[in-house]
Amino acid sequence: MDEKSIYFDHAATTPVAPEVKEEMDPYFDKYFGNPSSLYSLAMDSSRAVTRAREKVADFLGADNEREIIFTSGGTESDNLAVKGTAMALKDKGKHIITSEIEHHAVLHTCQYLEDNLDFEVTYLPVDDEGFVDPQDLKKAIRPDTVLITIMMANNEIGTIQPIAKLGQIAHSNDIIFHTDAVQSVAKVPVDVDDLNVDLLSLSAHKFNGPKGIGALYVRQGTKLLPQMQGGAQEKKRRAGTENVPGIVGLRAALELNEKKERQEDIQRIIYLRDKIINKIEDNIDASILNGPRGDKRLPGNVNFCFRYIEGESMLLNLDMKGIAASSGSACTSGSLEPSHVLLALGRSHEVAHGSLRVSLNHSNTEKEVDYFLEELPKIVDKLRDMSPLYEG
Amino acid sequence: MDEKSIYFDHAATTPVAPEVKEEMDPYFDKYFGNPSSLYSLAMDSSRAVTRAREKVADFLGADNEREIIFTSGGTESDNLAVKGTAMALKDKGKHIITSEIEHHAVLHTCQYLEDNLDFEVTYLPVDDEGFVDPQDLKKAIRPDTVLITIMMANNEIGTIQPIAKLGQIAHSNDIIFHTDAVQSVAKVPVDVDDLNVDLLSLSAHKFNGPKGIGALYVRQGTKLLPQMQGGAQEKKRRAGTENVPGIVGLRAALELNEKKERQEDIQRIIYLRDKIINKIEDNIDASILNGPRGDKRLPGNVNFCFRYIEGESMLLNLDMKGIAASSGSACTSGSLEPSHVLLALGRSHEVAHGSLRVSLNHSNTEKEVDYFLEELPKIVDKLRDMSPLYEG
Amino acid sequence: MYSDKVMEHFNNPRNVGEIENPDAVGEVGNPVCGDIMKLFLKIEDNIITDIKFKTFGCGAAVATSSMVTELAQGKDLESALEITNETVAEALDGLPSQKMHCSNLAAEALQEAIEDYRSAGDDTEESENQKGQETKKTVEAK
Amino acid sequence: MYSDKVMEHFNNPRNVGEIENPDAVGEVGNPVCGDIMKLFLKIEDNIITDIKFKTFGCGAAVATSSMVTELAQGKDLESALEITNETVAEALDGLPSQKMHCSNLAAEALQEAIEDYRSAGDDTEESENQKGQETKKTVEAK
Ligand SMILES: Cc1ncc(COP(=O)(O)O)c(C=O)c1O
Ligand SMILES: Cc1ncc(COP(=O)(O)O)c(C=O)c1O
Repeated sequence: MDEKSIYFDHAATTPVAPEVKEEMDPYFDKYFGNPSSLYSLAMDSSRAVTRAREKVADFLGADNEREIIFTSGGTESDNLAVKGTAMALKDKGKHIITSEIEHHAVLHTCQYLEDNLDFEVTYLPVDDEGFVDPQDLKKAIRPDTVLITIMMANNEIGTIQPIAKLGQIAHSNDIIFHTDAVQSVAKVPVDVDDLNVDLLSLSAHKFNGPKGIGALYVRQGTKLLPQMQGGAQEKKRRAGTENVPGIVGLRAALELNEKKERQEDIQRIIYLRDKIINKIEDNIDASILNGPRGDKRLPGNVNFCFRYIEGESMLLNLDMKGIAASSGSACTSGSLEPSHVLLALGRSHEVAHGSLRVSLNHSNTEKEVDYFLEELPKIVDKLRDMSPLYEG
Repeated sequence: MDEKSIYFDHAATTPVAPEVKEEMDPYFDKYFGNPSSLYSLAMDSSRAVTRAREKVADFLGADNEREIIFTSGGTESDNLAVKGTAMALKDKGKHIITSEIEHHAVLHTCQYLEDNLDFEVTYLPVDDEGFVDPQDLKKAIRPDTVLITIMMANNEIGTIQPIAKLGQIAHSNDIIFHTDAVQSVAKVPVDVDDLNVDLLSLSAHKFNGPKGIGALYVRQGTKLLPQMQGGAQEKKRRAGTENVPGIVGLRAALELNEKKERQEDIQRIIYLRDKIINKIEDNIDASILNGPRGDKRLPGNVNFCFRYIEGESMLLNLDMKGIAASSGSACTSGSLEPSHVLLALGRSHEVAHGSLRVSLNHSNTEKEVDYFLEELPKIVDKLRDMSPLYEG
Repeated sequence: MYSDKVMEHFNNPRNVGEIENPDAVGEVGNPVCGDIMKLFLKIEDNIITDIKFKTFGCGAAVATSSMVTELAQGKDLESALEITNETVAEALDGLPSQKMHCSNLAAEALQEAIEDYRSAGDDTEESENQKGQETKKTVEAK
Repeated sequence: MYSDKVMEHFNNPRNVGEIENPDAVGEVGNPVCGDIMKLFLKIEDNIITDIKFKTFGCGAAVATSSMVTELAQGKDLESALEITNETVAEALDGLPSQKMHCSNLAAEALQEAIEDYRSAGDDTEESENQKGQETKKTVEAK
C-alpha cells in the first residue's frame, strides 16, 4: 500500500473526477465565449450554461431551471440566501432563526446582519447528537421572523436534520426556509419539495466537481435582494461573467453522482463508516462518538473526541503515516476556540479540542480503513503518554 | 481564411491560453487539497496560492502580498471594494463619488448603497471623449465623502482616465480611492503607487486567464468590511474554499502577459486599432468615433456609432461573416436603454443604439482586420438601405 | 438565441423598401427604444396588393417586419387586421422572451396603416405619428 | 506550515515524561485554549540537572516544550531565566504567526518553575495553578 495516499478528508474538498475534468476541458479555450454574447461563437457556452441549469434543477426536483442561480461556491450561496431574503423582507421583520451548529458561512452571515443591519437572531440549541428539536423551532418563531435557516447535514458530525418537518413548521407560519445542503447533495436524497425548502445551497467541490462554483435554489416567488451587483447575468440575481467551465463541471459532477454504481457504492461507504466507528469504540478507551448512528448520519462521516489529547497533534501524526484527516479544532485558523459544533453538543472545551473527523467517499477502500484503524490507536497512546491530563 | 473564426470581442472575455491551462491542470485532481488543511497533501495547494498572491502583489507594485484578496471575478472585486469600504466607513460619512461611465459592477453597487443603506452618490459627468475632469472631482468632494471610485479604462470606449491625478486629489482630501482596472491590467502599466489608489479590481478572464477568478488589491491600513461571511480564508476578508486552479490560472496569465514578446506585441495591436479607426472614418460616412485617439485609448479598443442603423443588426450580420464583435446596445439584456456610456458622451438615443465595439488582442492578425474592413461597409450599407431613418 | 426562421428572415428580409404614393402608411416605435418600423401599403378593392417595410432595429425587429409583410400580402383588410404580434411571433417559431415586448411591433404597424387608410382624408401625417407613440406606450407598459 | 525543525521535535520530542519528586514544577495554559504544558525540574547547585515535560496541545505546543527542555538542560537558573518564548521560536526556525501567541508558552512554564523553586516552601500547588492562569491571560491579551 502506498502509505502516502490515504485521503480521508472528503468533507473538506474532493478531487475533480476525470470524467468531470474532461467535460470541462473545451470550455476553457474552445467554447470560451461570454454566454451573454450574441454571436454563434458564444452559443456553445450559453447552451452549456442552460443545460447545466436544467440539470441542477432536475437533480433537486425543482419545477423550473429559473429557480437555479449559479454562485462561486457554498459560502456565496449561503450568504446570498441569508442576506438576500433577510434584506428583501426587512420591512416585514428583522428576526432570523438558525441553529448553533451551522457552518460559519451561515453563522457569520447571521452575525453580520446582527452587527450591521440591526437584525435579531435566535440560535437554536441542539441535543447531544446534534439534532434541532422541532418544538424549539416552533417556540422561537415570532411575528417578525422572516427567515429560518437550518443546515441539512452538519459538516463536522454528519447529523442529518429533520428538514422536511422543520420546513413544514416554517411554511405553516409563512416563513421562508433555507437549508445549507453543501454536505448533503450527492450523498443523501435532496428534493426541494420533499424537504419543504425555499432556498437550498450546494457547492461542487464537495462531490468531485471543481472548486469555485456552487448554486442556490430559490423557489419561484421567493423574494431575494441580489448581493452581487453588476451585469444582467443569472436573471439579474447574481452579476458577473459566468464561470462556464465551472458550471459545466458542476453539471458533470451531478451526473457522475447519479450513476447507478455510485448510488450503490454508498452502502459500501456506510459499511466502512460503521466499521471505523465500531472498531474505535472497541479499541480506544475514552473515545466519544460525536453525532448520531445509522440513517441520520452522513454516509461518509466519522467524528470522535479522544480525551486528554489535542486534535492537531493527531492530524500531524496521521499525516506522517500518510493519512489526511481533519479536526474540529480551529487551532490553525488563529482562534483559540474549539469547534462551536462540539461545544453545542455539550462537550467541554478540553474534550472538544481532541476531535478527529474522517470523511470517506467512493475512492476509499477497506484496506485504507484497516490501515488507519491499525495506526490510530498507536497515535492516541503516544499522545496520551505525553499528556499532563492523562492518568494512564 | 477561415471566415468562421475571427474573434474581435476580447474585452468581453478571452480564451484561456495553452500555457495557463497547462499550469492549472494538476490543481484539479493531483494537488486538490483544501489550502486551509494541515496535512502535506494540502501543502501544494497552499503554496500555489501563496505564490499566486505574491505574483499579483508584485505585478501591481504592491508592498505586500497581504494586500491581495482573491475573489470570484471583477464584479465581486468591485462589489467588495465599494460596499466593503463604504460600510466600514459609514459612521464617518455616507457620500460616494463615482463617474457616469463606470461598469455596472460599480454603478449598480453604488445604486444598491443608495437604495438600501442611505448612501448618497455623486455621478461625475464626462467630456465627449469620456474623460472625468479633475476639477469636477474636487468640486464634488464633501465633508462626508468616504469613497471615490473611478474606473481606470472604460470597457466600451477605451478611455484611460487620469487616475494618478484623481487619486492624488482623493488622498489630499483623506478619502479612499478605488479604481476598476479590469480592462487595464496586462494592457497598460498598472502600479498601485504610481496610480495613488487604495483599492484596485482585476479579473483573470480578460487577459487569457480563466473565468470565475479575480483579485482586489487593498492597501495596508484600508478599512474594509468583508462582504462574504464564513470561514477564515483570505485573512478573514473573503470566506469560501479557495478556487485553487483559478488562482493558479490568474497567476500564470499575469506571467504570460509580462513576457517580452507580449509586451512588444502591444505596439502591433495599437497599429491594428488605428488602422481600423482610420479606414472606417475614411470609408463609412456618418460614422462617429467614441472615445479618444492615441495614448489615452486602450490598445485594442475601437468603438463607433454608425448613424441610422442599430447595433444588434450589425452584430448579426458580422456574425454571418464569421466575425464576433459587440455593441453597446443592451438590447439583449431585455432593457430598451442604449449604453449609459454613450449617452454620457452626449450621443442621442438613436445614435447610441447604432454602436459597434471591436476589441483586439494578441491573437488577432492584420489579415483579419482587413477582412473586417472589407465586409463592414457592405453591412452598414445594407442596413441603411433598410432603415426608415436614412435618406441615402 | 434566435430561431432559424428568425435568422432566415433577418438575412433575407422580404419586401424591403418604400412604395411610392402608398395608399396607407403605418409607423410604430421610436428611436429612444431602438426600434422603428414603417410599413407602406398598396390597397385595391379592400385587398393588400403590395406591401413594403423599412426598419431600424434589432434582429427581431427586422424579422417580424419581414414576416408581417408576407402574412399580409394578398389579404383583405379584415383578415389583415386579425394578424397580431403573437401571430407574427408564432410564424417565426417564437422569439426570445426579452424580445417579445420590445421588438415585436410589426403587426401594430399594419393595424395602424389600415386604420390610417380607413380614416382616410387629410391630416394623415399628424395622426399617424401620434398613434405610433401611443401604441409604443401601451406596449412598454406591459 | 511548520518548519522542519518543529516537525522534527514534534516527531521525536526530547525529554517527555515526569520526574518523580521534582525540585520544581511549572505549568501554563488551560484546557479551554487547548494548550497545557507541565515542566518538571531537578535542580542541583543552581543548575538544572534534569528536565522533563508533559504537554497537551498542538504541534507547536509539543515542539516548543521539547525545545525548551533542550535549551534549559544543564543551564544555571539565571541563564535559564533568560530563555524567552522568542528564543524558543527562533531555535525552532520560527513558528507560524498564528501559533506565536497561542502555543508558544514553554519558556513561561520554565520561568514559572524556577520562580516556584525560588519561592520554595508550601502552598505550591495553589500558586502554581493561579500563575498558570494569569500567564495565559497576559498572553491572550496580546
Ligand atoms: C455545510 C457547509 N456549508 C458551506 C460550506 C462552504 O462551501 P465553500 O467552501 O464551497 O464556499 C461548506 C464547506 O466548506 C460546508 O461544509
Ligand atoms: C470594467 C469592467 N469592470 C468589471 C467587469 C466585471 O468583471 P467579471 O465579469 O469578471 O465579473 C468587467 C467585465 O465584465 C469590466 O469590463
